[in-house]
Amino acid sequence: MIKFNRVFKVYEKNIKALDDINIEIAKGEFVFLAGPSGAGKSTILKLLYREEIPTMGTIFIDNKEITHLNEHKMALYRRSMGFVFQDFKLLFDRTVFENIALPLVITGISEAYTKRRVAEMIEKKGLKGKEKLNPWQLSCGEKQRVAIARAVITSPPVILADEPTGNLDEESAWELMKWFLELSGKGTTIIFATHNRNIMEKYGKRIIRLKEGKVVEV
Amino acid sequence: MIKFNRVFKVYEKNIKALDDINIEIAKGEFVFLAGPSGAGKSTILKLLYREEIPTMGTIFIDNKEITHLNEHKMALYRRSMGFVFQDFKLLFDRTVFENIALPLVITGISEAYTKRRVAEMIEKKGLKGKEKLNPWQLSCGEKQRVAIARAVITSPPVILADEPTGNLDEESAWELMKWFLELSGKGTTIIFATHNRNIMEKYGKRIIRLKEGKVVEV
Amino acid sequence: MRWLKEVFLNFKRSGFMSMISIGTITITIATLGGYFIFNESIAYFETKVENKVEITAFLNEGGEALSTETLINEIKLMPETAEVLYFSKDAAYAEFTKDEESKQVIDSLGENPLPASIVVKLKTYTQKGVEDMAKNLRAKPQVEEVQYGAKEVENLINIINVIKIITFVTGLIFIIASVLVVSNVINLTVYARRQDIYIMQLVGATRSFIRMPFILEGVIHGFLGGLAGWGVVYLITNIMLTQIKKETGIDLSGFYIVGANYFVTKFLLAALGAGTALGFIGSIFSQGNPPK
Amino acid sequence: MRWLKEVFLNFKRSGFMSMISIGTITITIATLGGYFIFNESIAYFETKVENKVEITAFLNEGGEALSTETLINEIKLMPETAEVLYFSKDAAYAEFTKDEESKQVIDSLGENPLPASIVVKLKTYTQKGVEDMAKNLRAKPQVEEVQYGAKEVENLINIINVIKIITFVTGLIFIIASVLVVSNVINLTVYARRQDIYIMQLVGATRSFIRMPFILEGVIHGFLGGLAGWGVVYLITNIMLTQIKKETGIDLSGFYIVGANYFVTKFLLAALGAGTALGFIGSIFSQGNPPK
Ligand SMILES: Nc1ncnc2c1ncn2[C@@H]1O[C@H](COP(=O)(O)OP(=O)(O)OP(=O)(O)O)[C@@H](O)[C@H]1O
Ligand SMILES: Nc1ncnc2c1ncn2[C@@H]1O[C@H](COP(=O)(O)OP(=O)(O)OP(=O)(O)O)[C@@H](O)[C@H]1O
Ligand SMILES: [Mg+2]
Ligand SMILES: [Mg+2]
Repeated sequence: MIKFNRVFKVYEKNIKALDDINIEIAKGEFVFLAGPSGAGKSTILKLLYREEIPTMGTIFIDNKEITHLNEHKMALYRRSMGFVFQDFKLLFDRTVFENIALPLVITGISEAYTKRRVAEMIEKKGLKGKEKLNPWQLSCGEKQRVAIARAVITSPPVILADEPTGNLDEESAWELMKWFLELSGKGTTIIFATHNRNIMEKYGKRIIRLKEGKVVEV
Repeated sequence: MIKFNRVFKVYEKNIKALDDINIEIAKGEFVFLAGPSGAGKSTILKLLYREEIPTMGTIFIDNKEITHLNEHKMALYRRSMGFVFQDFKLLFDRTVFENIALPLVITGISEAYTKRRVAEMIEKKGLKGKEKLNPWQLSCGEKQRVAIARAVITSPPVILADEPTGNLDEESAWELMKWFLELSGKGTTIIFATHNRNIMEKYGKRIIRLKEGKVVEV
Repeated sequence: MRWLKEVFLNFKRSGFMSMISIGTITITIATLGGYFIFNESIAYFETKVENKVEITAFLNEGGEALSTETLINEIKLMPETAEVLYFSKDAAYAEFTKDEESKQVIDSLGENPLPASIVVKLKTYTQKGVEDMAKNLRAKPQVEEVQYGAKEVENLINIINVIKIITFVTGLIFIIASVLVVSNVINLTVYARRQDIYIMQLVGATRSFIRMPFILEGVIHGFLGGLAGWGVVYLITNIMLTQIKKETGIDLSGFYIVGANYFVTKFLLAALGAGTALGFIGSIFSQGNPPK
Repeated sequence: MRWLKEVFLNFKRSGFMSMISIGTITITIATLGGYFIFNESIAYFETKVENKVEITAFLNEGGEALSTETLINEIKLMPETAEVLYFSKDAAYAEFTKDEESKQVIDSLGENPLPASIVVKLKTYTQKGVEDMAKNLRAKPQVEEVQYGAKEVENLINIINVIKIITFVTGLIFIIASVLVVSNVINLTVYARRQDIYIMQLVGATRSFIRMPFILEGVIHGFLGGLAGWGVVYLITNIMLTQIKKETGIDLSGFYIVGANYFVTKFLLAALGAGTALGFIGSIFSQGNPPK
């Protein structure tokens, strides 16, 4: 279970990104995070991922507070989540294969398993033939698919996706949704930030709507 | 007038991105470039911008061939266009103000004019209050707006926009379209690559549809 | 295995940076090696000169053998004394009359006018040390007169001491500079890869996973730099030996430092060790986390 | 103006990199400065020693004044000759009889047994040069016997020549190393900003717009590095002078190189000039375009 308790986030230069956020997300839930540009969607995901620390308030994951993890615990904590970054955050001088394999490599999983699993994932995401390219040689949509593949390669219990369809064509976007719903059905918690009204409206899932750092609809 | 004459682009590892492209775009036209991810939309724009060189074929702008420009001429040629890059390509250690001002600075325009013009643009694009932030401190939608502002700050005769609405919320996207149509009305040639069916269908403009590097609809 | 693969990847990805890192260590090791050889040469040259500085005390005519022996023992017991030699009147005569002309002069005097003498060599040579010993000797009742090396030789010794200090300080500066440069180069590598490091941290890599390749890289760069540095010194030494032989006719190839036994075994090992150590220290000193 | 602003921005943005660049030039200038002072000291010390090496030719008894003059002129005309001094029999007598005992010995012989002599000083000193001159002199009919400095002094000169060669080569290596390091540092700066450069090119910046700040940056780094390097040498020199004075009692603060007149004007200007030049050369040598 994920719980935000009176969370504020004020960035440098006094920019208030989140203003008294109180939300609860159950285990296995599929939630959309909506709101206009600059509303604070990415900030909420970053707080959950410990990329940022709240200025005030506490965040609980499974009743554990995550603000005070030390460096090592934080690394382990992050491994329990998959994050599709809005700007992909791929390693630019490694191949597609290496990028997707990264979460397995850092946990020290056997090479044989890694190879098999990554090859499977590449096949599934339609990246066949691009394994050996570097991210800068990919189209934007392909980069996004690599980012998604990397986020789900370890089958984490929680997936945070920040606008994962922004650079996908409609077909690919629907395919991604189908796939995420499948994972959700298997018990994965998914938090999905998006602008895409079509997608949000189609599934009847809970939508947390933000505006100027405040929750306007839960 | 922009003309592609039997243009092929084969990337490293024998990846065929463009396959016999023949298109003509009139001065002042507003054209959509459509097609699924990896179809070659960005590649067409990159060729026009001389970021890439065609493997075969020729590209004419105003009846001038652009493949053989030397370094200096290429720099000047690029100044005649505004490019909204799909991945923004902002200078990460400069402020929003400096990023938007860059095209004016490199042409040596007076500082006073630059200041005034950039301030205007920041106001117009809803970036007020963010002038002094660095791009990494912006939300994705804000970054995209900075990229758009930079592309149009010199009022270039040609604007190339690569998925400029991908990270904008719907409202901002419509606003951008309104603005682009206005520029188009004043004679600016606009080539607009996008996945967004809603946007493409609304305006009744010409759509060049690509698939696997081939033009499937002009 | 994984680490080595990481290091290899780093090499492949940023050969440019690796070259700079290795090059810096090469320069450092070459400098240190050159400094070492230079210093050894000075030390060698110094013993040669120092052996020439002796303090001679001419003894009183008719000094008894017993009191002379007392004097010699007394001097031998002084902490600064390295060696004491005794030359009797006869020995002095034998030395002086080696050339015929002098013999004629002396013989014409009828009797041997040359006094017996003792020669004192000191352990360390400073102007003050020599002067103190001379004063000491002069105060002895057995001593008639004290002579010691010409003023110039003393000056020489002083200058050598100055050079010694200078080279020591220079050497120290170089070692400090090397560590600084190496750790800076690794910092630069970290800096150039800050994006990578940041992303790896985001994906859940632990500190050691991120640091290990940099440290290993530093060590490998150090090893290679040590090897190359040794090679540079080897090359330059050989060129210089040839040049010296051509210019001055002195064949220094037998000098122990440049001999194969020393140069190709001990010195090579030292260069590799020093290079590796520098690489390691540099990488340890470098920050693990890139500046934001 | 724009360029200076760019440079200032670069400083602000990557103080870390700037520090490395400036630091490297500082080390280089300090090294070169130290080398220069060391070399000047050796040169100074060398003249001191060299002045002691003279070749003395004792002339035949009864050689005529005219033929002696011919001999002197002949020797003066040799290209390697620096100076020729003539000592008559009387001069030799005056010199020898300065101490009472010797005067007694000589006077007891009835007539002056000391020969007239000429003393030759050479322009450059090599063992071979000295020996050749001695052989030359020995072949002259006017010359009875030739003597020259003791073997040890010759060895000394040879060793000094070796040191000279070594320091020269070392100096050369350092200059080359400095330019390499500086241009590498600028390359690194370019490398670290490759993304920026690429984006600026995309937006239509010309080559000179992109390169100018890097070159200016190199020059400014060079200037600052030169200043800092001079400061380092100044500091170390002062520390060493104090130390030398404490250890050997020699006060070198009057030595012309370390004097305020030389150190604070000419040497400072040279350091700034050399630093700036290094920065400029380094930035010129660096590639304008980053590696892809
Ligand atoms: N590091 C930062 N420093 C300063 N301000 C920041 C920083 N990161 C985000 N902000 C500001 O916080 C606000 C919320 O940003 P956030 O990225 O959460 O928006 P978002 O809802 O994800 O928008 P988008 O849909 O455009 O991605 C924005 O106004 C942004 O400028
Ligand atoms: N530098 C490169 N090296 C190798 N292949 C490349 C390179 N750039 C693009 N490609 C390949 O060319 C094809 C077309 O890419 P392009 O970026 O033009 O697609 P796109 O239509 O813009 O797709 P998207 O909508 O995802 O941005 C893709 O398959 C891509 O992998
Ligand atoms: Mg966002
Ligand atoms: Mg594209």
